[in-house]
Amino acid sequence: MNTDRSTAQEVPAPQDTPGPQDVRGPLGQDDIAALVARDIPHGSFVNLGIGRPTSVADHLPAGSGVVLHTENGMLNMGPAARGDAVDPDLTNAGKIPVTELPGSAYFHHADSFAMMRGGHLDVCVLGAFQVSAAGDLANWHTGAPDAIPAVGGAMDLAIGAKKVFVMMTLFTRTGAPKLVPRCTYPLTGQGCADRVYTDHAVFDVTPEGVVVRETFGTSVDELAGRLDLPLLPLGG
Amino acid sequence: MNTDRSTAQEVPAPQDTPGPQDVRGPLGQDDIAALVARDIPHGSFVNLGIGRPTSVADHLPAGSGVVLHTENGMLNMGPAARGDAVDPDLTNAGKIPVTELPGSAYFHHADSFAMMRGGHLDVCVLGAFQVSAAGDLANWHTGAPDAIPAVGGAMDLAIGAKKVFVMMTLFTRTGAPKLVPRCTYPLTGQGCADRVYTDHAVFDVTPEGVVVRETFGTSVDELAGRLDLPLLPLGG
Amino acid sequence: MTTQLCADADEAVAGIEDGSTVLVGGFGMAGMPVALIDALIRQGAKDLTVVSNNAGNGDTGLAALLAEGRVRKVICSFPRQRDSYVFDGLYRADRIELEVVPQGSLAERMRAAGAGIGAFYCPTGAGTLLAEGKETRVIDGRPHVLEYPIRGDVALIGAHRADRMGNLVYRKTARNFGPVMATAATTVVAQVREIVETGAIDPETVVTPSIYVDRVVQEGTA
Amino acid sequence: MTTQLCADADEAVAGIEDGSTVLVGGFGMAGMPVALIDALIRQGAKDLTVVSNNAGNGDTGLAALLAEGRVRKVICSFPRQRDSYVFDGLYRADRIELEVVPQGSLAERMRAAGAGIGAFYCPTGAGTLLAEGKETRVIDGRPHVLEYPIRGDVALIGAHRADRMGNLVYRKTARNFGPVMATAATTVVAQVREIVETGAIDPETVVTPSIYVDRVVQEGTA
Repeated sequence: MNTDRSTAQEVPAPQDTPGPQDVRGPLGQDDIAALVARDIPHGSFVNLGIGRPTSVADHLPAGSGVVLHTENGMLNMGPAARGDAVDPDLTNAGKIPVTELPGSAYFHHADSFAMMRGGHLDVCVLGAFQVSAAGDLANWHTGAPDAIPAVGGAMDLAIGAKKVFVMMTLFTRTGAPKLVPRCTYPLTGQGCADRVYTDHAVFDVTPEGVVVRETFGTSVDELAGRLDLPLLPLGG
Repeated sequence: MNTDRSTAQEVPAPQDTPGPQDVRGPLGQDDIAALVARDIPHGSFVNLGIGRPTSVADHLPAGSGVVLHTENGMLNMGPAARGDAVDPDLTNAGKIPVTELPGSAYFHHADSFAMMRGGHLDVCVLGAFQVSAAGDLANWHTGAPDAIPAVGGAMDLAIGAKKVFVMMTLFTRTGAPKLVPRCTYPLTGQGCADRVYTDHAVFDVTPEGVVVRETFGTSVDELAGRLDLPLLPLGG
Repeated sequence: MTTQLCADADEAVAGIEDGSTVLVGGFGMAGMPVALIDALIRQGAKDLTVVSNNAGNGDTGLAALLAEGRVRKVICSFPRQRDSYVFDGLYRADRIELEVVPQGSLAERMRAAGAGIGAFYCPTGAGTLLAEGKETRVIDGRPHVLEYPIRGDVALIGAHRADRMGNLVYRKTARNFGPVMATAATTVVAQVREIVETGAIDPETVVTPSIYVDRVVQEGTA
Repeated sequence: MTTQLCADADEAVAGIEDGSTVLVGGFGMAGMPVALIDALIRQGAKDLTVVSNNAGNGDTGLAALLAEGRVRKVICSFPRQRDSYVFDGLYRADRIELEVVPQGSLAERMRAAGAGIGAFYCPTGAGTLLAEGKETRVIDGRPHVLEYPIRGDVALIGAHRADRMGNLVYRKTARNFGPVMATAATTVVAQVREIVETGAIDPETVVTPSIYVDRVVQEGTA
């Protein structure tokens, strides 16, 4: 898999031990993708980041009216191409062969990123290393001194869509929170994340603070004990 | 005639009295257009301003390979449309119905002016009220206090093409020079005119000064007496 | 969001509010959304800012909207034409505001609005009356003027054909300002000559993708 | 000026000088001008700056040009890929310079070069490492970074079809950077799969008009 943008390959596998308070334990990646798909309004124009976010497409119901954008110059992208349908001239941003749906359109890179930067996409879904309480997003660079920097379209997507949804595990493999007071990794964009879907909970980033929309196998209080930032209950 | 840009309708009719030194007296507008056409290199991409400059097209020889641009979004524009060929969707920048030639292309206004501003046109031919010794061009506004300002594409054309050719009579109806030390009319562009074709002479605007390339029924000395700026002989 | 196919031009212009900035496509009559302008006249919104290449011709279309006193300001490249007497009269009577913008800068400023560009340095107009009061900067030895985006609340454009999803194609030089205006307004309304099934337009030839188009109405359904 | 139809890829890349900035089209293999890159390797120009989305894959194409030590600097959005070991090695050995640019800013900076825009304020990357050292400005409450044009001496692009005049069409997502790069370089060279008679491409569907194209070569005429 060629990864021009997302960091999904670095997201650890979900924990599968059930949480203490709910038989519905921490979610698997597929469940997170399904949650994101559930929250995309009918008829939205959507860009799904490379890696895990791509799987959101598998959970969009028939008749969702969702139109997928790929930043390498296409609207109304169809599913991955198989067999004879593989066409080297038709790929997604991850350089995976895809298909076209009726009503698709092709355009060049400057027009495609104008569409993104201009705020015409309704939703974009991205992976992340870290999201801060202010909605800062870090998903392009580990900050390691020997890392070769490579950003792809991550920064364009982060600042462009009307709503930026982040999909990630809430903790790293070593248990460190990825929803943090301030990002320690280099930023992709400032204040750009609107909602964060994780295995333990879904969060809204609001001017008042981080709101917990729903939890999976845990509670707001328990999460508050594991995260280094204030959490607000939904409707609180 | 709808005039979005040029001032050709304000250019007086040519003087037709022969000059004192040359049976080839002051040129008519048609002769000036022919001179301009003669100097357009084979295969050039050219924009002809509204009004008199449009007539340059009539003097381009068959096989000139010249491709005409019209800023309302077309390359390889053909001659004016007549009879059944008139199509309201196909006009030049003067809103006159025109035709298309094989190999033409359509594009939108932002792309069309990007082409101009980006310096991709080889030659643009414009009318003028005044041209200064420094190549400043004034062709959009008389400066009259009650005039309604209207610029169209004049300023874009003035600064965009690789070479800007100006076509004008050398004197106003009242005998005032239009090639001047400094423009008194509001400018269209600074230092943009490269060559000035007039009924009395052809001038090059160079860093060293205004060079007289050829005269019609007059001499450099005689012109120098009628113009308020130094003139250099060709090759001098 | 999903493009709305409107039953008539009145439905297509419904909801345009007083004080709106309205981008109006067309260059001369080519690409001019006549049915939508007529519907806007009936609709009644006033105190409008109109952005268009010209400022109306004769007594119909934009000129009729102006004649009704509904337009506070015109932003255009060329208001003065042989038959622009409605605009001319309002202007001389000081009853309308005018911002003249070079034609390419007009297109590029709308392109910037659609493309999320905050501002741009443009060589056009540098050192002229039209740059007065604007920030300038010399880049690579050449003077440039800082130009800001022009955004519309509404764009009214004319196209040739739409599919039911809202993808548009234009015809010949009637393309002109339509594709740019479609990117630059919150609500984009297109009048077209025909609406075809989704999939009937070759995806390689789509000029305005459906993402930009909010409402479509077929001409003649007025 | 008139587009030159070249007999082979070597003729198409003739004259590229040492020290040139070369824009190379393609996103992955889609739109990658492989025959032109191979010809550039044979042609011998060195000390090149290459502008492309990636920095080469495997051992062929751009990676082979890099491996020969012919590239001084790469300007791209995503150099690091699973099989970008040639670039990775040169970079870690400090034998190549890298400028990472967000993908959209890369496209827009070339678009600015082609469109005569002196510079533009762009929200992408504001407040990040990639904005360090760049001028910034808050416009409408939002931070923007001032970005300058990227111009090429040469562009090497892949297209689907040309007519004999040099008009180009692309195919599906292989369009990507080609149309933008074609506007941004002094000499534009296109490799195409077929060359058709002038007039055989519908003027409504031309993506890169002939004015931008200096040389065309058909693939397989290597």
